[in-house]
Amino acid sequence: MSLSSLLVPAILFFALGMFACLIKSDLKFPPDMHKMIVIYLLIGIGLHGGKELAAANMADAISAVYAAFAFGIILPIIAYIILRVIGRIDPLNAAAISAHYGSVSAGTYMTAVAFLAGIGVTYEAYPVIMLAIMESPAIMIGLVLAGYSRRALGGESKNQKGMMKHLLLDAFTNGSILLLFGSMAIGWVISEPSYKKIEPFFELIFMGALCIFLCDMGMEAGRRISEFRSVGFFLVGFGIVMPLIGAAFGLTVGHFMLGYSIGGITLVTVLAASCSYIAVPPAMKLAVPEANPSFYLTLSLGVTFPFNIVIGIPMYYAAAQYLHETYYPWF
Amino acid sequence: MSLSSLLVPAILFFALGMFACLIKSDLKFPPDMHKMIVIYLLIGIGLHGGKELAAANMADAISAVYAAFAFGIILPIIAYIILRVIGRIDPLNAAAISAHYGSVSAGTYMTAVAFLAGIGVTYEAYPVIMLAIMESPAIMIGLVLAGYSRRALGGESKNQKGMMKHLLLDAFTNGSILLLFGSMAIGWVISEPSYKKIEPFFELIFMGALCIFLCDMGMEAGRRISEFRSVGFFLVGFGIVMPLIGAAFGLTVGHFMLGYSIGGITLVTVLAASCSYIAVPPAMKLAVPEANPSFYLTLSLGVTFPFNIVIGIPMYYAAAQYLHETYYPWF
Amino acid sequence: MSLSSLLVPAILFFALGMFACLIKSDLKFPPDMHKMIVIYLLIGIGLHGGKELAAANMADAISAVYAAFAFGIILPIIAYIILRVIGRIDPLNAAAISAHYGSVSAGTYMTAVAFLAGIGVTYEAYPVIMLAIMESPAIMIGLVLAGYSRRALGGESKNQKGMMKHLLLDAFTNGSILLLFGSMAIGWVISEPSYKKIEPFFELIFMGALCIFLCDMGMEAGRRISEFRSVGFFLVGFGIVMPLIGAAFGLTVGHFMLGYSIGGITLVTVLAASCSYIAVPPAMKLAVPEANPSFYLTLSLGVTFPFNIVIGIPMYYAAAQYLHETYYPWF
Amino acid sequence: MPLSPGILKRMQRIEIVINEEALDDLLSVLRDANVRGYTVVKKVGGLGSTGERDPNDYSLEQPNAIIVLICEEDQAEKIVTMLYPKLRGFGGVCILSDCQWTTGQPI
Amino acid sequence: MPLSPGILKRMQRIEIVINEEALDDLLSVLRDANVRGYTVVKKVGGLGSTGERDPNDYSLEQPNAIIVLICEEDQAEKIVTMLYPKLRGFGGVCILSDCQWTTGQPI
Amino acid sequence: MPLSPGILKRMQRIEIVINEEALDDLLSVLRDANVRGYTVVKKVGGLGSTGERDPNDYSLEQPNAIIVLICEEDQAEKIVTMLYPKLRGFGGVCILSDCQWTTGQPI
Ligand SMILES: Nc1ncnc2c1ncn2[C@@H]1O[C@H](COP(=O)(O)O)[C@@H](O)[C@H]1O
Ligand SMILES: Nc1ncnc2c1ncn2[C@@H]1O[C@H](COP(=O)(O)O)[C@@H](O)[C@H]1O
Ligand SMILES: Nc1ncnc2c1ncn2[C@@H]1O[C@H](COP(=O)(O)O)[C@@H](O)[C@H]1O
Ligand code: NA
Ligand code: NA
Ligand code: NA
Repeated sequence: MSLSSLLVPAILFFALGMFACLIKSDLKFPPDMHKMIVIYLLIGIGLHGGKELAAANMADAISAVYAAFAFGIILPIIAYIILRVIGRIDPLNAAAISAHYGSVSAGTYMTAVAFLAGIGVTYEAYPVIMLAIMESPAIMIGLVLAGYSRRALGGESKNQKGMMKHLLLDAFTNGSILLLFGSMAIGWVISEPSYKKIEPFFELIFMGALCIFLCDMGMEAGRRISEFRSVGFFLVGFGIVMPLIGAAFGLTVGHFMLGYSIGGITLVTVLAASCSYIAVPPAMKLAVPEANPSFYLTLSLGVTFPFNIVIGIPMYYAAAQYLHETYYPWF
Repeated sequence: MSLSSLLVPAILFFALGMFACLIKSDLKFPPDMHKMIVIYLLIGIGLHGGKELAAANMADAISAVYAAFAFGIILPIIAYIILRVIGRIDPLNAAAISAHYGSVSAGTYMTAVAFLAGIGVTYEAYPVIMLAIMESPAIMIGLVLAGYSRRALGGESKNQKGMMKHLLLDAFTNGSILLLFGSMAIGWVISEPSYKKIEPFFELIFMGALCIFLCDMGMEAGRRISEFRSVGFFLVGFGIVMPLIGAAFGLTVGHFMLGYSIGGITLVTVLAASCSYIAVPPAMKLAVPEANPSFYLTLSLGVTFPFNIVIGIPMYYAAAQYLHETYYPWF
Repeated sequence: MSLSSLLVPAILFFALGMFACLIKSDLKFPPDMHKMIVIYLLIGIGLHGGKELAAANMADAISAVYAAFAFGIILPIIAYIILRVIGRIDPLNAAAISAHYGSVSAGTYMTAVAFLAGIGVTYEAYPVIMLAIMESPAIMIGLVLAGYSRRALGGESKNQKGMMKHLLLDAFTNGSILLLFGSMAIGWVISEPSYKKIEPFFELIFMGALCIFLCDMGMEAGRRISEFRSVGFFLVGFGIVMPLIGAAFGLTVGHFMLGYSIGGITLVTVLAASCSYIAVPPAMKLAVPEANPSFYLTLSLGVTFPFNIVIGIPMYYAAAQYLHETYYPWF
Repeated sequence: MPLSPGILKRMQRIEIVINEEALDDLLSVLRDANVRGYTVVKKVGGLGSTGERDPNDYSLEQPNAIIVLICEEDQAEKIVTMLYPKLRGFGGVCILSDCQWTTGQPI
Repeated sequence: MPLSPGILKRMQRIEIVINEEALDDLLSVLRDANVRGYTVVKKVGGLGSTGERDPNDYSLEQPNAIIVLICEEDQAEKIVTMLYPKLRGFGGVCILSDCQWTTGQPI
Repeated sequence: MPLSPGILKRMQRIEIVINEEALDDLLSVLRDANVRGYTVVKKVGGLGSTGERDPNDYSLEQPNAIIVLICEEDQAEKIVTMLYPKLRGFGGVCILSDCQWTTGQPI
């Protein structure tokens, strides 16, 4: 992997956005543009995934689903313990932050796909299901941790069950998740010639649209990163270490347990290492209103996201390559 | 025609939008996105039509214009009679609703085009002129019916002539119609190599953009459909029967009088069966302020549009196929 | 050059927009759509330019930079003298207007590119650097002229130096310029296969998107042109003569000094003849608040821009063709 | 003011700021109170007891809506009495002030 | 209030809600009345005698605009007198209320 | 008004219109004044001493923001005193008016 693999347009546009923010440029994309590109990208990724899944092996797909649930449950618990024990963060903020790390970032995932495409590496279809699934369990675990914290703090336990049901419903009716699942289903059922008709819009121009999205995200990350002082050094460090821990899990599961190719391992690692900024923040704002949103948003958008985009993805890819060439999978 | 012809991506995305609305998802597309896609689609359809027309037969084009006027005049009158005589709807609401059914829905037309493209059926260039023309006569007839009703109700007849002139002008300067006509003219005059330069934007990615448009329309239809109670069962029934009556006219004219291919008959039928939600509602709001907009909007967007998209188009296609294989055209 | 070269879709869409405004159509594009397309077009133009530059000759690039600075300095001074001596325009308005004519219009440049592409003429990569560079010197000269005028008027000279620094910074951090430079840099460094991945989005559909942009600009120009009365006949005449003077410079420099091909000369001429409506107006509003924005905006958007689009570009091309076939370059 | 009392009429101005999600509920309360006119501004930001709200936030898109309502004094009283118990659920702000309506035809 | 009268000055606040299409006409009336400052919010929804207006409605996109204007009492009177006859044509709402302007320099 | 004083409480309404660019500065002044609630409308147009502002102008995109703030009288005084010296830099408008807050819990 040479330096040129970093010169992926998507990543460069992310850097351009951060640079614009750094030099206090008045560059600003219309907020609706962001929403529109997100809608487009989610549909594109869903359609593509659905089409691949139609040709895939069900048993393997189910293993991927298991892995997604495992990540969504184990990672937030590890995060919570680190935040509580090492960082001495108060329980409710710890719970809210943890939930984000059990979930995933579609933007990071797409950048990884662009990265792999840029260096011509193929990958399995299953990680995209994991992407769609991983939001929900993390939200649930976040709620369980918050409930546990509240009881530990001696507060009233609130209507935990009602909230759980409410959030489960929310996680399912969440626009982004619905769009992802819905277009996955559509990609699954439509015929090849039908897909060909919409492919130019959803695939051919996808990578270019991703560049604009990442330029925008770069500006957002730059804005958030400037608030890192209010977050404190421990949390910033956590925002870098936690994805590495997630990545270790991702590499292990992707290679040894799922037995994917280098590209597939990289994507699974990215899923485990990334941290949500779409579905989880509003859920946590609702479920744990006591937590400070600027903590989890700064961590997610200002620290972990840029870390993964600029350093993480190539690193995870190198690690996946190493593993794949050195060890056999367990199964 | 197998079930798979229903699995056209555009229709599936419409269903996804309705589903999102049904399960009360928070999925929401930015309002400006809707406007932008409409602009894009109208230009695309106009350019394509214009280019085809440049190569078409003038005499045939003029027959299509006649047919468009005939639909725009006859269908609202039939609708008015049904609404008044069978439904006992008050005259002004009847007039406003009728005008919508003499007009057309560009969204339905484009879905029909996507449907035909999906199953590989070709069609004539003339229906697109009909699409552009059919808004205006329907608006005029709506106004005439409203004037007639007002006189029948013994009210003052208002400045009918001034209003007519005003609406005629409005119908011509209406942004959507202007865009359609303007890009049709541009498609007509530009050279083949010039067209090739803009074709990737306006044709290649058209079908994908249409999917996003229809997903949005599905949400809108879902929102409107939930108001059907306030509209009453008679009107909901009317919203399903009236397109069938229009379709009968469309099939007859398309096959026997215009002598089109199966694809062309389908499009003419769709034009006759569909009902405006772009140019007519604001015109009626202005011309017949006494009428209740939620009646004609619920009917147009919540009943007739989804009916045509999901059930109508394949049905009209099947009927066109049957006609074409069974009878000779009259001319 | 036949009439058909005028039937370039981009120019026809500009005319359609002006027509819509003329007949007072209610056609209106969402303001955010304008911003989004500008972002897209600037990135597209930058990427393309950067890629070409990567393969270009450094010495030639530097000549282009010199030429850009020369235009940015000489043209505003000429404009200022004409405005003051012939038009007897007050000094501060003269300074503000002049600055616009030293700068460039990316919209005009892109239309010229579309024009050349439409008639199959190739061009050098250097003019795009000139495009990116020419905003800044013009702003500085505008400020110098305003300072000179203020002293001549006997007013206090303000904090000229501080303002200069501020504007220099602004010109560099200006969103549009940053986007252009940034994507030029990205286009420069990325590899050919990387570029291929984003080419469909940024090149393939570019010309179509430009049509929508120009339709919108046509409406804006139409709106502005209707204010020409408030601007007076002298200024309207200036808005047509000044681009011709700029064009004379552009032709001379492009052919005799830079020795470009016909396409390249045309682009250099368009740069010299065009007048900014993106970076200069806000800079002048800030630096010369005493000047009346409706003067420079009407001139820029309502007179010079449409003149260049509809009449200028083909004329400059014809002149470039004539020069190229008649004279040898000096160097 | 020397303006004729036929032109100006004393009315109440009610201004409410709430979460945009609660807007439909609020409007139906207003409709129940027989309100025949109001004005709504959406996509509004703010700070309140539930923290900051920014309609353009990437992740926590949370807009407020402003509702302005001009009505006669007794109707204002009725509306406030109806809204009062629900306002805690809605959150936000509801204020009343005096104003003068200029067209002779109050709604 | 104990704030020095040099800081606060009694003024009138005029608030108008009209159809966005009529905005240009209204502003030209205001310009004729020599108004030197106002604030405009566009894309506003509402309910009034002509029914509901929603700036984001798919088919009946009909926005209102809010105009807020701070001026001295006698100018307010002048403006209201000028607007009064036109308001029926414009529809909508126009209210006046008292306020205190904080910078010493009224427009 | 016959509404019980438990429901209504006299407060001050502060309304500020400034250049959107100055908004962050203004909000930090407000935060320094310990304000715990405000409402912000962005993308607002207007006319003032610095000319016309249109948030959708193609070339001179210059939006204003409206800030509305309900607070108790003494806090209003404090805010105005703090803002007064900065307002000249910000430009725009700042007005105070009386209002009545309907939920028993002022911020
Ligand atoms: N004192 C206040 N002045 C003005 N607006 C307020 C005030 N308090 C709350 N708001 C608005 O009401 C919204 C909801 O308030 P809350 O329910 O208290 O979070 C806030 O986001 C503000 O827009
Ligand atoms: N009583 C009212 N209070 C507040 N706004 C109103 C009121 N009446 C009308 N409006 C506003 O004025 C607009 C036009 O009113 P109208 O011309 O009566 O339909 C409405 O859409 C509302 O936004
Ligand atoms: N008298 C006024 N009434 C209402 N709004 C005003 C007034 N004067 C100024 N404004 C608003 O304040 C903004 C900035 O004013 P200025 O700094 O004077 O240019 C203007 O664009 C208007 O939106
Ligand atoms: Na994760
Ligand atoms: Na019809
Ligand atoms: Na120039």
